[in-house]
Amino acid sequence: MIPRLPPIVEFTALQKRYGDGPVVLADFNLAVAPGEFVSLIGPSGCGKSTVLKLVSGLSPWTQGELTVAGTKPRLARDRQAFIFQDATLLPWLTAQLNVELPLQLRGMAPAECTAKARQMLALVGLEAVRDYYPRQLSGGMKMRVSIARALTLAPQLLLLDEPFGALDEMTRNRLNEELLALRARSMFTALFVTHSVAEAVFLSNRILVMAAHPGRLHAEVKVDFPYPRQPELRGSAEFQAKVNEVSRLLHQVEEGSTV
Amino acid sequence: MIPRLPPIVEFTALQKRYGDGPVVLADFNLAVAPGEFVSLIGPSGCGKSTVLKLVSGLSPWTQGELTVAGTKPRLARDRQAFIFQDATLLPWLTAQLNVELPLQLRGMAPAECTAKARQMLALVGLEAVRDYYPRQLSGGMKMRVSIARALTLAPQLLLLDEPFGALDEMTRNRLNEELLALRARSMFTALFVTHSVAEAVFLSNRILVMAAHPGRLHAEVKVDFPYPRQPELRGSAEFQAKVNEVSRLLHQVEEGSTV
Amino acid sequence: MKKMPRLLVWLLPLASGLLFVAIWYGVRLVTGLQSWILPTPLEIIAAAWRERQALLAAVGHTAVGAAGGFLLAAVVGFGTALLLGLSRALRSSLYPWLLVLQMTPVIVLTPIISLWAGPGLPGIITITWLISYFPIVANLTQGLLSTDRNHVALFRMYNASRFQELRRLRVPAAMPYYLAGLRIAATLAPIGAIFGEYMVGNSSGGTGGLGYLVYSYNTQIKIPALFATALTSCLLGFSFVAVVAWLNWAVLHKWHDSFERNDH
Amino acid sequence: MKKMPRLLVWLLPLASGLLFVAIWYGVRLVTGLQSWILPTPLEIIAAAWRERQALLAAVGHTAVGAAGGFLLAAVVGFGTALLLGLSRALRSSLYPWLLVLQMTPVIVLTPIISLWAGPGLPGIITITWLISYFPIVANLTQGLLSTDRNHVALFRMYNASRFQELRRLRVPAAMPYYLAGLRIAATLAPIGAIFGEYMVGNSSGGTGGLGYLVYSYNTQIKIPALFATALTSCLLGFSFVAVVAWLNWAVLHKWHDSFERNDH
Amino acid sequence: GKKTETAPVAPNALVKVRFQTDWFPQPEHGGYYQALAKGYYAAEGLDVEILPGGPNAQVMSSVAVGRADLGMTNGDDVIVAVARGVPIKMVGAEMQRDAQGILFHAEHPLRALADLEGKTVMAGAGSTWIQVVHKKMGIAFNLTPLLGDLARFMNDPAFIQQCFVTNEPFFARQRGANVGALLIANDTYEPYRVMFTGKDYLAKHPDIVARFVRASVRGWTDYLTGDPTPGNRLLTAKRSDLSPEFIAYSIKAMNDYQLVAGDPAKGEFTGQLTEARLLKQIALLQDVGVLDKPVAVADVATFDFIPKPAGK
Ligand SMILES: Nc1ncnc2c1ncn2[C@@H]1O[C@H](COP(=O)(O)OP(=O)(O)OP(=O)(O)O)[C@@H](O)[C@H]1O
Ligand SMILES: Nc1ncnc2c1ncn2[C@@H]1O[C@H](COP(=O)(O)OP(=O)(O)OP(=O)(O)O)[C@@H](O)[C@H]1O
Ligand SMILES: [Mg+2]
Ligand SMILES: [Mg+2]
Repeated sequence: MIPRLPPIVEFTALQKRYGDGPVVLADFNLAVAPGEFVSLIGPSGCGKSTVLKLVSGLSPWTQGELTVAGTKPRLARDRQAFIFQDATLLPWLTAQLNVELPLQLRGMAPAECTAKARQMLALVGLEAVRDYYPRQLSGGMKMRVSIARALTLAPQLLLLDEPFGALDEMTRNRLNEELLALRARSMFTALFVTHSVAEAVFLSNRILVMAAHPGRLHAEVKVDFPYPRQPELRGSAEFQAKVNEVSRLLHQVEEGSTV
Repeated sequence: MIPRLPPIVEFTALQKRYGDGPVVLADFNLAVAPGEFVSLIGPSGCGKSTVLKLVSGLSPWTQGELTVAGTKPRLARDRQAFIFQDATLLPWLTAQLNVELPLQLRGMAPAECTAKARQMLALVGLEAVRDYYPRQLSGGMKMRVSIARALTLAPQLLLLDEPFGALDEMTRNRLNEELLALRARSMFTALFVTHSVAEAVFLSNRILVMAAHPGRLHAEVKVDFPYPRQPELRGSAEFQAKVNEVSRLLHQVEEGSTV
Repeated sequence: MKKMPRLLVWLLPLASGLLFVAIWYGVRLVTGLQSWILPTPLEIIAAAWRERQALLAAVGHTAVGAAGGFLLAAVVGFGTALLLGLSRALRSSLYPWLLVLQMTPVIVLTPIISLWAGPGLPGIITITWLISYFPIVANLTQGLLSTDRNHVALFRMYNASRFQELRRLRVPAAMPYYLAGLRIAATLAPIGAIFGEYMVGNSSGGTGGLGYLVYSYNTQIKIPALFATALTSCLLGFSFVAVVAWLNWAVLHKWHDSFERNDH
Repeated sequence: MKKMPRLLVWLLPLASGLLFVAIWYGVRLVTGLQSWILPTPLEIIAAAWRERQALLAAVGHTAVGAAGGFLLAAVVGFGTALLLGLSRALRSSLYPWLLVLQMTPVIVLTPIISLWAGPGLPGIITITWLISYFPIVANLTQGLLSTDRNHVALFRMYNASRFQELRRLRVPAAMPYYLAGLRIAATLAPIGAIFGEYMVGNSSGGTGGLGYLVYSYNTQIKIPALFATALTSCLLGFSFVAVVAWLNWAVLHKWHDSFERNDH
Repeated sequence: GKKTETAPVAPNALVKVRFQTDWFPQPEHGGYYQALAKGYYAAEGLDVEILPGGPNAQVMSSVAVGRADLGMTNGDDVIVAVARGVPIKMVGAEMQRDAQGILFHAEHPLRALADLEGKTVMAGAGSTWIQVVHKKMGIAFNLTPLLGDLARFMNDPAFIQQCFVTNEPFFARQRGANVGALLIANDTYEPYRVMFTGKDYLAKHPDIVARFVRASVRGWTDYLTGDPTPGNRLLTAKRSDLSPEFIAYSIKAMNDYQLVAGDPAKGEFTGQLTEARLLKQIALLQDVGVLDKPVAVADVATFDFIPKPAGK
């Protein structure tokens, strides 16, 4: 299914510490091929966000190697988009202008920015509050603006840090499906952090279960359901089996750790 | 199960608008009896956080009536604790001191504050990072500090706004159980916002399904499983049936609305 | 905080003002000070009325110097802080010299100023600028450096240039700091101009501004008129402060937490 | 921003200083200015050496006045801003009168100051205080009002008293503003003291401080010595700024985003 | 223009001369305004513009860098400035004695400078007279900085401050204080007030300087002995706060203290500068340490333009 191309993200024996704190990631090895949809799942504080921050070049590592698109993470940023764990909206811009921001920064023509941003806001169901400032939005709405903002960029590599955690199930499912539809069109690679096993199974072709203290890979689960995946997949027995498999791995991990 | 006492929270035909914006809550009626565990569930932006803000007296309403413990919401604050949708930690205090804060504000002796805060941090699994500043914590860790902080207060009325949304399933389940255990000891009333139907069913004795545009009550589901509830409940068929019932109601609501 | 009726916003300073005036009279009574040290408010107002023509002419003159210096400080201060915010290397190269400029007593520079800028208005504007410049730079720079690091990370992710980061992120985020700096500068500008008139002013053109009147009333021991001049200078300052307050409202009220609404 | 080697932090201002000195000499050459308008750095240093005894004695004198006024401003400014932050009613009653105090030219108040505080050190400290007070109040007040409204909501929920909210929330959150205000005040204190010596100083202790020297070198047209005095005053100012910078680091580096680390 | 050789000339051909005064327009500048008002400058072919000064007028540097052609100030200051390398030269006296004095309340009379011993005086730090009184006359007193204000003086009967004898006593008396004023100039220390110009200008335009000095002296004589109204009209046009009473007082004081014309008994006359007095002056300045290197009289002044005494 995945063409044999050089990996777009490659961790080799990477170790990460913040300052002189404890080891956060130990001997981390991971190769993500272009077009893969990889989910990270694991206990709180095990280093999932850290993995994304490393890939985006926002944080340096201590030992080992990491390349993104064959180069340093920092140099590959123009191919990436990052949906942070917090919405990180600029408080002085309306929802619409927050979504336009990355387009404007890329120098896109104003009319085009506006049109594109409107379209993305519609996709996340926020057309009606286009002119609201962030402080007028609910928690889930803020997160959706943030999602819209990242998706405008049509990136090659999308980093998503629990983007749907603050959303109700229905919206979440709908956005899951939208995400796969977008991916079908532009074939981006995704690194996806989530706490929902079902979501991970529905979206990914590979799930990495992480353990904590120090953060490390515990297990890897391949999910071979063909794309495009239909909502009905969620009801199938194979799907449930996969979910159970991942949940079991997760329980292993968490039972092994005290925190 | 619930003794026939005057309601601790009572909404009567309440309407809420922010400034001169659209109606956010319309004709909202709700009576919560002391000791109840009521969950609010509904689409993003339907007004769940607003309901909690009204109960806590942080936001005024436009029409109708609302009493908390028989008085104005603002005057009943010393019986309440609020876990906000964002962690809202003070960045200049360590995790430990953030948890101590409400105790110190109540004038508790320093040694007692320290001990109590340590105990609550242990409960949420964060003993090891007691001396970290918020910027050194992961998203889920921050939220857990915030939970610990609210629980130190042993409130009569606990308002929880998606407290477990950023946590992995295992931690989440464990904290669900801790919450029920605490409640068994001190019999607080809880108003709980969540996006997880299973969580709502496991915790509550009543689930309110809300609809949006304007925010309103769509349906109410009683959950009659006896307390204390054991983790095994989650595997039972009755449990699954309840979850399905609530999910169906939720789908009704969301299909009815465009956003 | 509770919302206050609009009326109270006006009544309270008046009430406290009355209290203040009462204390003032009290002090006069108790200490037996003469009006040539501390005139009473009534004497001051009477003097202001008597000297209204001189005061009006002078305040016009001083207003030009103060406004010129203030605008210059607002613009140049903004530019300087941008430079300082742009890179740490620039910051550590320039900041110490800015401090030197700020900390050099103006009197030492007066000959150079009156030589290069010329005496009269250009010199006055230069001195006003010198005096009100640094608070703006210091505040805006602190603001530019206080940007939320999550927002900075966001801009890094967009590969935004230093300049874009500055223009679209750091500057808007630092606006509360800039405006606090402007507020300080607004109160400094009129005294700066008066000081400037003292240093490099002359009375050419027939009027010499409030600085000249300060001198003139002082030597003539017209102390109530001197206080009336100070009052006029305060009124001038208030008009500057009012402009900044309006700016502050215009820029921040939509999004900044210093404009709390009751309605969360 | 990238981390800069420690060495560069020192080298860069030196390098820019050299550039600055070069420009200085260039200006001298091009404009043909004489040393009685703009002495060269060498002439200034020579004068500083020649007058070292007078300068040393004077700087000690001025340092006392400046430090006294600065500390007073830091403390009283803090207290005032707390009052202003405590309630909107207090704010609208007091702020206008604070502005009046700030905007009244010091020269008008000099007779009262020298009468009530006494001439010499007390008067000098009062004037220094007057000059460096307002930037602290204005900044800290803005800071107290800029508190994150979610944090305020949290404190409301705890039924925290106004005072607790101030002490445990608003004040710590406003520290970056307060420190920016202190930084401005630190640069104002030495010039404030010099100005104060100008206004109400006396030479009764044998030395009159840098303000006295400024006056005296100025009338004697000892321009290089005048610049040397300015240099001394800058050095004094730098020691104040250094203290504030240290405070800033001590208070903020653990948690505030102005102390970015590379490591997110 | 080299058209300056012939005089008088048509008004449009007048030579432009900028004259920098040391203060806001005041009766102590009356002679120049009188010369302007009565056309004495025009008669010499000059179109004079009198530039007002102020508390920080920078008179000498203005003239030295050519922003003004001539200026007036205290004679001491010119000597000191020349010693520091400022390229200027005195070209004539405006006053034979500087008007600086000491103001005191009549209850605390001050008969002589010696009475200052042990007192606190509000005076300009660094002023030459203070050095002289300290170092030459051995009189010790404390200083407090001089500001323009008289408020503290009015409030404290023991207060002593520096003044211009032509100036502050009037205002103090007007406010009802019984004051006296002691002229500082004495046999040991008697500085001129002078007209001066830049060395370059002097070399290029000696004729203009000569005409300027001549007309100014004429103006001064007329101002103090004739009808000062024309000059005063110009003064009050520039400064509305000058009252007729004040102007009259100043003129009277200049006459009473013989400031401008000097003491005829000593052979002094308006505009006169003598080599002997300047020599003595330089020696004194050096003596009290104000001058750090010696200067020759020829460096500080030229006597070529001193007009003949009136009536001789
Ligand atoms: N301060 C405010 N000013 C104006 N409108 C607001 C404000 N806060 C919330 N709203 C609006 O009120 C509505 C309800 O918001 P609320 O935060 O209660 O939603 P919610 O149900 O908690 O949603 P979520 O699940 O996304 O957190 C939204 O449409 C939002 O735009
Ligand atoms: N800036 C920082 N400085 C120091 N330690 C940090 C910093 N950021 C994260 N850490 C530590 O690194 C560890 C991993 O954090 P990370 O944010 O990657 O966790 P996570 O897997 O994303 O958790 P969550 O699911 O709770 O978001 C945590 O123990 C945290 O305390
Ligand atoms: Mg995370
Ligand atoms: Mg919400």
